[in-house]
Amino acid sequence: MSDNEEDIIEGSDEEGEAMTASEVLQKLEEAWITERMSPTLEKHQSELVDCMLDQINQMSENLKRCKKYDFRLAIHKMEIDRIRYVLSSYLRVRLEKIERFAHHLLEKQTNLSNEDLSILSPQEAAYAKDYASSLEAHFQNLVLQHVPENLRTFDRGKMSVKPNLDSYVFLKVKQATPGVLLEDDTGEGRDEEVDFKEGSQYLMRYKPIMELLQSGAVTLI
Amino acid sequence: MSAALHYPSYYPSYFSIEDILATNEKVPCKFEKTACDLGFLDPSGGSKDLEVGTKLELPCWLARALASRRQIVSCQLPKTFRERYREILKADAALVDLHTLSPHFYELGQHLLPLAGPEGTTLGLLLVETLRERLRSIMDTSLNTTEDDAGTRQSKLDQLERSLFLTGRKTFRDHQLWLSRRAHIVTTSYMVTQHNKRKFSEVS
Amino acid sequence: MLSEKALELIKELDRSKDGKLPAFNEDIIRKVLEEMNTLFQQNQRDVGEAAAGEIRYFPSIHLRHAALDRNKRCLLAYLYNRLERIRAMRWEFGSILPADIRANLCEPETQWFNRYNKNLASYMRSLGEAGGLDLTQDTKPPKNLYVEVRCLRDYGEWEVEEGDTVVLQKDTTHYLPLAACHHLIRQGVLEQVE
Amino acid sequence: MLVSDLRKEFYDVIKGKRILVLVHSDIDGICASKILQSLFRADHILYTVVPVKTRSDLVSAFEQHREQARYFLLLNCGGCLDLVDVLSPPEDVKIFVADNHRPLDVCNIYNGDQVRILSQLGEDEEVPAFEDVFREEESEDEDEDSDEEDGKRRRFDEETLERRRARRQWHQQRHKIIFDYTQFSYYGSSTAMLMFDLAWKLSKDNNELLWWAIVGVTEGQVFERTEQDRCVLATGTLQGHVSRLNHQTQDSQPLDCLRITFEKELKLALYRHWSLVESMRHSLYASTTLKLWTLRGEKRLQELLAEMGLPLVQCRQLYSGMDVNLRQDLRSLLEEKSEKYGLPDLLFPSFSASRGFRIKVGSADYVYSAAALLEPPQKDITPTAAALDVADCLAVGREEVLERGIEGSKQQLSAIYRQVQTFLDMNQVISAGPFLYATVIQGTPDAWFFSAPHCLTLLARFTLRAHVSVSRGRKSGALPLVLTSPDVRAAQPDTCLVCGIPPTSEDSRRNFFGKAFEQAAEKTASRAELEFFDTNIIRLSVDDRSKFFDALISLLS
Repeated sequence: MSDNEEDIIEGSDEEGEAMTASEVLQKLEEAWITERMSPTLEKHQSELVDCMLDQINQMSENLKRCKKYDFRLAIHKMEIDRIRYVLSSYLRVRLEKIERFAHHLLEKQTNLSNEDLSILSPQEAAYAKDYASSLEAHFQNLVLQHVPENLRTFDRGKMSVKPNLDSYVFLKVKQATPGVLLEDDTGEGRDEEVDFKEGSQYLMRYKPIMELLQSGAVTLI
Repeated sequence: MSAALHYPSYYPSYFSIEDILATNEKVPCKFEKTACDLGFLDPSGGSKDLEVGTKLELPCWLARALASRRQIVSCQLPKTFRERYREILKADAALVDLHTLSPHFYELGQHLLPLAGPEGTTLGLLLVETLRERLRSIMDTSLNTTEDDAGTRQSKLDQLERSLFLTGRKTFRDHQLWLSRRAHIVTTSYMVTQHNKRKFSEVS
Repeated sequence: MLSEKALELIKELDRSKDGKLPAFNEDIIRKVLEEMNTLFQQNQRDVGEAAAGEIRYFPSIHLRHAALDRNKRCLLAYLYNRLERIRAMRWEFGSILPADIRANLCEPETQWFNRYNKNLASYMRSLGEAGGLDLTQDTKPPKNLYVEVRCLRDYGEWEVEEGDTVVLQKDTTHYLPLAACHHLIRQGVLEQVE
Repeated sequence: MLVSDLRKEFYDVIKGKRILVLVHSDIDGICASKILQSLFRADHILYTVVPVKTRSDLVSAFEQHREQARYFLLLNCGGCLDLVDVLSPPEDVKIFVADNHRPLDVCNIYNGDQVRILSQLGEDEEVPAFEDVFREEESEDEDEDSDEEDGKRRRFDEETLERRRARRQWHQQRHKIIFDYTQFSYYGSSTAMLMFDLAWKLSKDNNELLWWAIVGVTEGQVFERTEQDRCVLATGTLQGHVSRLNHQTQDSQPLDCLRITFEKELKLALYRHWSLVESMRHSLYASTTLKLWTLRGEKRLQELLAEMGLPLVQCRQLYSGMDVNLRQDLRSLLEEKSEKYGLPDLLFPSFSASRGFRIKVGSADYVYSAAALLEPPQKDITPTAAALDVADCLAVGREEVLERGIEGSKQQLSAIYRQVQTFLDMNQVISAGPFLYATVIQGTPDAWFFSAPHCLTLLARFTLRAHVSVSRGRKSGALPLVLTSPDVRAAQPDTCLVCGIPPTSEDSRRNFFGKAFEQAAEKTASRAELEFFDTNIIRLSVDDRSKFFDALISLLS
């Protein structure tokens, strides 16, 4: 890699943890794949997103200084396009889930003790709020205000769309975890314990591994 | 956004069209209590009230509401889920035209579970076993059927099976596209294509 | 049977899959609301009686209430699923819908669509620090910076990048930056050649 | 000006710029365009390709895109027009021209900088010298007076007189030179070949590009446009490229890639996709030589097949259904008998493409298919859409389009065959003195096919050959043919297409009808549109037909 290239890719990245751009990208790709495969919304990764967005903006700026028709230009532009695709796709999948589970997610949000645990990024939370209230307003406007009084409420508990945590997912173990408890879903008490070995892959229900996913011990594939 | 690759499994919500349709299937009921002024619901009877003992086919949603707490009605399983058909399904589930039998077989079956009483366990097993029996051939055909055949293949499947079938087909096509290195080609939005087609057929 | 009108709304949506959006069925909605009011009034009356000790009215009250709930569910499901389709259209057609589709939306739906547009736009703008990220772009993993496209209909002059314009005429072939012409492909003006 | 180093003076110039390619709707042009598009893509040169069919298409396309690009490339069109005059391009616009039509307009050849001709002129093509066709009025004094310088100074008016006389003489001479130069229209070498050559010099050639070059060259060959010696030369060059690019053994390459083979091929239209008998009947060469529309001809054909040991049943079913052994021996069997049956040219060196386990397709089959796609029988396909279909049928992996073209071509050839039979049965080929003459009657069901330039030309060639083969006198062989057909495709009613082709006895494929039509139309003030780049075809108002022909007869007598 020439100095010039280094310059284009690295840009300025002094603050924050010492992660190289390619490490950030790798993390982002992991989050992206997990998000696509997960039945519910995973914790937001705004830092990664912001960092990568910064990165491609920086790269674009740097490229403007390049001579036109430098053949490296095409390669760098391509790289920007690829990163932007991962970002867009990741955020799109999230947005789709945020819309679908808007009420459910917002309710979880309000019960939070600590803002750091929030699944939604601040922007996403604002988006979800507006989306949910626009739905409710629409229901009120066209139907609910015209029905008999005792039926006018929009019962969030009953009506909000919730994710199916019983979905099956493929996963890969990143950190060995002994004794993962798998409850028997037929409720007949035939619970099982599995030792997750590092690098092994499983197909199982989402619910039992939800926490492992959050802690980063496993990743979806 | 419909281009998203993950296929969430079927999971009905309050707004689910499929679920509303499935809960509209009829269930044979017998009134255990008189329902005043509702005689008009029984087209054969002429009385003002629905008397005790009146037999009526009610939609599943209503049957469940009436059977649950106050036991205003008692329910029987619809004939598809009764002994005779259970035998047929047990004999060779893969051959049965489930769509004609009950277009929302599995979903309705689940809604019937609380109504089934002692037969509940049998019913539950029936649902699982039937799907297990049929799944292999559904998967097989969904991946190995020509476009023209797909319609007839689908015609004997219940709603849930159809969505499995279509998911299989779509995955297969996407895979093919990827193998032939054409997955990256940007295409016109599906809705736009449909819209243009309709406009075109209106013009001509 | 009760709630049959309400079911018609659901069936109407079930029939019109394939991204079609039938005209907003105000007529049936009104009829369902009427049915609901009638049921409600009858229940009011019977509840009065029941309160006075006539427990024989309970079954009917219960039954009507179930029907009222069912009607409500159908109505809301009708609205919800229509909005879902309208939302999908934002991603497929862009922020301006074709006139004949717009005609099938009722006024509150149009308002909702506009609000959705605004909300989406401000979300996309809020991403990152430099002007945001357009999520409606980049729908396919990029393989090339430039693509060969064919023009499917006369579109007229079009600005590719700053200062650079192309006349898009039916049956002409162009080689253009994918990022610039992506939305025209999605809208069916251009077609990507393999 | 003439460009000799395409790489330096064309490709390097447009690198990094945007270029507008206006391509004539012919197979060679489209092939050339496809080769270029592939090159441009490799170098990220942005382009727009616009298909044009007529002269007015060219003008309007140019006007429409004039503002958007500084560089234009005209493929197989415009070379014979004075482009500066016709297009009036803005000063900073450069126009490159690669045209297989000849003769190229002298104004283009001698244009200083704006018009740059990429086509390479053959040694046999003589372009008038610059000073014979252009002269600057100021400088004429010196030139003319030079020989009189040493003589004593003459009287002023005598001098002027002399100068005038000289000028008049020069103009007369110029007129004659220009007339001689433009008298015949003909075709130069393939433009696709030229572009392939460029690709090769850029080291960006591959089998796909080569195949397009082959198809481009084959068009000139099959439709007898290009002079024979030129064809032989081009085939030789192509053969070299084929063996260079296809020398690896089959195993070392993926199965699905395109492979090109050079071999002797039967001059039978689409025989791999038809039955042998049908193919022979509809192939110009075999059909007119054996006179297959006659009873005797039919007998001779059966005789030939019997002698080759081919059961008739086998020859009547689709080639793909024929016995494998027979299929394998077919070419050698026919070659053995060809001399005896007067078909010495039945085999010709050609190329075929194969991909994976798919059936082999000859380059001539591609040409027939593409030609049919270019003039589709469906009325709702616009000419521009048809040009795109042709581009598609040439693409690897678009076999279904090729297939569609092949079926279309069968229809086209059948219509031609039926029409020729009608002409002969009804004695409708008439001698008009200096040329033969035939007309497709208004209301003929197949008229739709013939209202397209290329199919009409094919019909004309088939008709003339067939007519000559049955007429007793030697004279008909020396006569050209003029064919007209109602132009049912045209927007305005009551027009017909007129197509002229040279006599069969002529070896050269030069065609004088372009100039003759132009003059006849001018003289009689006929409502004629000289719109096509193939000038031997014009569109004429039906009402003016008789006076136009009278003029044509007197002109050619």
